Amino acid sequence: MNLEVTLPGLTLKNPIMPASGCFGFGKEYSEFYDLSRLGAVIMKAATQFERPGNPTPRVAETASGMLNAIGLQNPGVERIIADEVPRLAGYDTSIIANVAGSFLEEYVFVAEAFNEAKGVQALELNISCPNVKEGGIQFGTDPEMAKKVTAAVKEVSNLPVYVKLSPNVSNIVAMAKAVEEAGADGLSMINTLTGMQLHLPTGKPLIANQTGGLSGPAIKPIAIRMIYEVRQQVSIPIIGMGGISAAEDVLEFLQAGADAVAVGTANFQNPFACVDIIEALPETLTKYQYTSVQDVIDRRSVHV
Amino acid sequence: MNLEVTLPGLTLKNPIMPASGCFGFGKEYSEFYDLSRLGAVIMKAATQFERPGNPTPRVAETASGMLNAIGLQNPGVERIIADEVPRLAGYDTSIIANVAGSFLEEYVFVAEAFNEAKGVQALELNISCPNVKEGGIQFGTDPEMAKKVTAAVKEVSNLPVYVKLSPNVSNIVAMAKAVEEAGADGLSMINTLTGMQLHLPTGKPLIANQTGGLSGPAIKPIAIRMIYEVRQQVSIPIIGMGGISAAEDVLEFLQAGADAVAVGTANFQNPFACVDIIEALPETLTKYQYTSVQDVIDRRSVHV
Amino acid sequence: MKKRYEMKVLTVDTIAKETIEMTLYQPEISQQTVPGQFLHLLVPGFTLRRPISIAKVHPKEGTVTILFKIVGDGTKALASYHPGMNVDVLGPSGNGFSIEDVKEGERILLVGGGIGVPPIYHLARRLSEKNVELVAVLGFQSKDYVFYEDAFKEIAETYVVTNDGSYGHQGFVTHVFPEVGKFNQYFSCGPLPMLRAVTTELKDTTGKVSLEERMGCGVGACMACVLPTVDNSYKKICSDGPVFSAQEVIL
Amino acid sequence: MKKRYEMKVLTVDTIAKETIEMTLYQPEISQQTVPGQFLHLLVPGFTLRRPISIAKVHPKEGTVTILFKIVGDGTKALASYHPGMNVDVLGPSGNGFSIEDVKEGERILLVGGGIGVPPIYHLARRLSEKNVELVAVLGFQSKDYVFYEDAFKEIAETYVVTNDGSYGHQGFVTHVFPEVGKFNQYFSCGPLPMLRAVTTELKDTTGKVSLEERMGCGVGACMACVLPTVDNSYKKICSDGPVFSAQEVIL
Ligand SMILES: Cc1cc2nc3c(=O)[nH]c(=O)nc-3n(C[C@H](O)[C@H](O)[C@H](O)COP(=O)(O)OP(=O)(O)OC[C@H]3O[C@@H](n4cnc5c(N)ncnc54)[C@H](O)[C@@H]3O)c2cc1C
Ligand SMILES: Cc1cc2nc3c(=O)[nH]c(=O)nc-3n(C[C@H](O)[C@H](O)[C@H](O)COP(=O)(O)OP(=O)(O)OC[C@H]3O[C@@H](n4cnc5c(N)ncnc54)[C@H](O)[C@@H]3O)c2cc1C
Ligand SMILES: Cc1cc2nc3c(=O)[nH]c(=O)nc-3n(C[C@H](O)[C@H](O)[C@H](O)COP(=O)(O)O)c2cc1C
Ligand SMILES: Cc1cc2nc3c(=O)[nH]c(=O)nc-3n(C[C@H](O)[C@H](O)[C@H](O)COP(=O)(O)O)c2cc1C
Ligand code: FES
Ligand code: FES
Repeated sequence: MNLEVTLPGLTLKNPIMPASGCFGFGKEYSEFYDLSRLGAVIMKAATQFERPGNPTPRVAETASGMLNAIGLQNPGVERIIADEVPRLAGYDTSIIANVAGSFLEEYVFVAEAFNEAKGVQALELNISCPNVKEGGIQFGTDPEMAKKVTAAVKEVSNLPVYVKLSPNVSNIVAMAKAVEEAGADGLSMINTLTGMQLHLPTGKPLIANQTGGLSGPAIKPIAIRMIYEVRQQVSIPIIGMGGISAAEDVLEFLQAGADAVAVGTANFQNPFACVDIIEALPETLTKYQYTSVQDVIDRRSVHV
Repeated sequence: MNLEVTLPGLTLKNPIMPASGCFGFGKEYSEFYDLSRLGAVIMKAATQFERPGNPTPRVAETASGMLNAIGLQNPGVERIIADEVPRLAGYDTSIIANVAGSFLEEYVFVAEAFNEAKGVQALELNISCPNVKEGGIQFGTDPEMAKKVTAAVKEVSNLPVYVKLSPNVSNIVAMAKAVEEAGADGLSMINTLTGMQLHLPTGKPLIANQTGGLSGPAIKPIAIRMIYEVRQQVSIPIIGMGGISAAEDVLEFLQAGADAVAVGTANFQNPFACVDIIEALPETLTKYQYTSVQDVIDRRSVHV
Repeated sequence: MKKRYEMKVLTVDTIAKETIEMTLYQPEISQQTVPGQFLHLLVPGFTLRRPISIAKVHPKEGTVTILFKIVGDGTKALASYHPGMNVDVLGPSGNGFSIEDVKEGERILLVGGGIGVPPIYHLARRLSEKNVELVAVLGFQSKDYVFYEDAFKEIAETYVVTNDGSYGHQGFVTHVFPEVGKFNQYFSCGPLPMLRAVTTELKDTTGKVSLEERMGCGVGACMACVLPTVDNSYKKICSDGPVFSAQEVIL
Repeated sequence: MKKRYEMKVLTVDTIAKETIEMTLYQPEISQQTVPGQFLHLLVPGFTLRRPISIAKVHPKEGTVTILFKIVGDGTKALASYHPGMNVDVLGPSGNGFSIEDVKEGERILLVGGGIGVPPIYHLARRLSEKNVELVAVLGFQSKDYVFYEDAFKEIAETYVVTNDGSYGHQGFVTHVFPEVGKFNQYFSCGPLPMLRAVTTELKDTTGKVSLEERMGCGVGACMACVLPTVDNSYKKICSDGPVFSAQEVIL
């Protein structure tokens, strides 16, 4: 079955990619399977300089989900381009770089740096990381700020830019429209919902950063709703994510309005999650009378 | 162990009450146990006139949660006062009336009607029901609107007013502060998160209303985060809810900043959920070295 | 007061394609139940309970038999249970088929479709204790899905219909109505399209139908499972039903 | 390529208070593992896997023994497994105790605390194959929690310490260090406060410690389980560790 999808700057052999931050730079999972089987790899967030991240504990388990507050630990964009991109470029898969920052200039710096990174085919602009204290969060919840950072990055980048939206907003459609107007080539949604878990013996937040981002199957209904709402009003492509762990979930995201998907938390439970889903996808699509991934996209009803 | 808590207008023998909409008017659950064992009962939403609610399907199951779009089906405030309140008033428990509406005047009408309802001890102002299409949602996501409806209800009501907040907002603290300023006696949080599930064979939303409200353990980390955030900045009491299904959850909500709690979805899985939790609470508090419910409230650290 | 039961699984058998027959031990339920009532089963890992009709009881042995089709993750998990395990159950729930107005000597039509057959079987057994004549029309997708034909034959004149004609008559249950002859009233349970066809076809005959809807609480409190009625109101399937007069509801 | 295994449960025994010993069958893991490595177990119904150290292997029989304490819902569920069931496992994971620089004739101190004892036992068995002298100091909360004392005694001079003095020496593991005499290097695993005390007390001795942190992926990809190092960077417990040189990390 033809699983191919074409998005701005990306022709993917299948619509499945590991989600940013859940797959590092692919090295560890390449010990489980050949990364060439993936539609694409979305790398862990890159910032201008090396970031040590947050104190531990950084994760907690919740009902059908988890909280994380890694805090964008990464070696900085230069070392990512020097050490990680070339290795990933050795696989027959597309590379999407996740761009993060604490202020507008940092996003611009990082985005520009990836212009020189051979093999990187698109940027995912992480304006929504709820764990960055200095300001990242504002970009993600204010349409004007989101517009500004998107426009600034578009200005300097050679690559298609997918803006990753935060679900922690009253009006997701306003955010999507804002970044579309600012020239975004696509959307990536959703990032994590801000949550907290307390450690009962102390009554204090279990995660050192206090709050963490909620991911996993628990958030899938919110992701589906947001993608569905945005798809009615915005025409740029959407990379969908939030709780995907099976081929049926992929179909649901495609039907809701996504054009490709990312798998995050599920990798932790099953390191083969991405390839298991890719393998199961043809049978699942056939079961529901679809002939290809593109067929799902073509036949979904947009009820504007 | 002393489980008593005192809130404006309410002296509860224990902090556990069934959440609005998940317990009808208590009749069905009174066939399982004596409702006098409950701290209070929060009744199903009342509107000015009878409402037929939404078409079916009205519920769907999700990972560690569920979606509902009942659509405020209720017989109207008059019949609730005539038929339901007197029966509930026969139990040794407090009654909280949930007030809903599609426009400001309806909230005011319903709130005023409850002035005459002997036995009703407090109002829960449902400004957040995501299933009301005509406008209810705006009250719940806009601080100015929330202020307005709260002030209007406070103006006419003899009863303490707990405003029930929607989690579908960028800034929950702003909402809480707004209604506190408008004179709310307490907060009730959280209502459901707006979600969606698709029916794979058709690719259309499974719930007839398209979107539904997500409840259950899946949303607990979001509820805890929001209550914790609000507790740092707002001093009126909070009735906490969202995914509570065990005594440990109650402790977590109290530690986060709640002064009493409501149990919703858990009743569906276990009709004895509320009383099972009440029974388990003393042992759980003892395990974590608390001597009473008030002790948890007194000892929680508010880190402003 | 209503209770919550732990019912011990005695047997689990696949009796037709994707169709599981499970016997559970619980004397109280076994003795109290009325045909058409259901059990509300909790499968660990799922938020909501699953409603499954009672297909048969043996009050003396204290057993209750249910039949279910594997359609999703909950029924799949339930199918993997083995004897000796316990199932957490509420029930017997709902209002079943009232058979008080069935008079001696009447000829009764029973129409069951697919996984709607089990409660009709329970009803047939009860009715067979009365002095009435029973005709059963049972519809299935195809031959592989047919079950309980012999059991029905013992107590009723039985017609089996399959959609694809791979067994018995071909077509829909309504297609054999002309062959059935006259009858005084009917009882039916099955998928909605079948019930629509049956009630339309038999609109001038007294009848009772058992209905399905997605449930929240299953006890009548949450208003999830409502059904519009002819008098412009709503009924709750879990507590007012699942059995309704065919004349009363809008399908 | 790394694999995911289904390991069959052979035995499940409560060997001390809240302490379960479980034997699993998986020849590959049994043959490949190094002391200090862990299994990453998936318990159905939970999002994240649980890391549990390997306590013992019998490569000939193809078995792997783990010991765990019931501390929360995941370990509680695991404790309810019975022989014949399968557990979904990743492993052997992490970098274990390297014993290459343990020289013949050395005297080695092993310090285990509570549920940190199992990997130390695995290590002790490996070291006992070398011509070295082993001293084990094992700390437990109280008498009820003591396990593996006899097993250690077979291969090491063994001191048992309980916090409340209900068995063996009273106090902390460090309290018996003066009695232990001289040794060349040490290996330790246990709760963080114990490891802090041990590494402080023995700061001038070469030592290796095994550490714990909450994990996301367990394979080195997510950066959940990091630990600050003396050179101002971070190490990942799941893949760089769980065993580190005591001199290298900041506890
Ligand atoms: C009163 C009543 C009696 C029933 N009796 C039987 C019976 O005897 N045998 C049998 O096989 N089935 C019966 N059903 C249908 C049965 O409840 C569903 O097939 C079952 O709940 C599906 O669960 P699942 O987890 O496999 O499917 P999923 O689709 O994964 O379930 C998801 C959710 O939808 C609900 N759901 C899905 N299909 C139905 C349905 N048809 N009706 C109501 N809720 C549904 C589930 O309960 C669950 O909450 C009955 C339904 C009702 C309302
Ligand atoms: C490398 C390593 C080896 C370990 N070896 C053993 C062993 O041999 N025997 C043993 O009993 N325990 C061991 N532990 C601790 C064990 O992993 C936890 O006790 C267990 O995960 C608790 O799970 P739970 O569901 O019962 O607790 P819960 O508190 O309900 O778990 C909630 C979450 O927190 C995590 N968590 C809780 N406590 C710990 C902890 N101490 N370390 C890491 N994660 C934790 C869980 O994995 C889960 O993700 C080891 C931990 C690590 C990191
Ligand atoms: C441990 C962890 C780390 C993450 N790090 C990042 C990140 O660096 N950048 C980013 O844009 N999203 C990050 N995310 C969010 C995921 O990419 C994804 O949007 C989210 O987890 C929802 O998908 P899931 O439910 O499949 O995990 C992270 C998520 C997790 C669980
Ligand atoms: C079926 C259902 C109906 C509900 N109806 C109402 C309602 O009428 N008014 C209201 O304020 N909240 C209503 N809620 C929200 C609950 O009161 C509660 O805020 C929410 O479900 C979170 O709690 P839980 O996770 O314990 O269910 C409803 C929830 C459910 C599941
Ligand atoms: S399922 Fe709640 S009223 Fe029927
Ligand atoms: S748990 Fe993911 S890096 Fe260690």
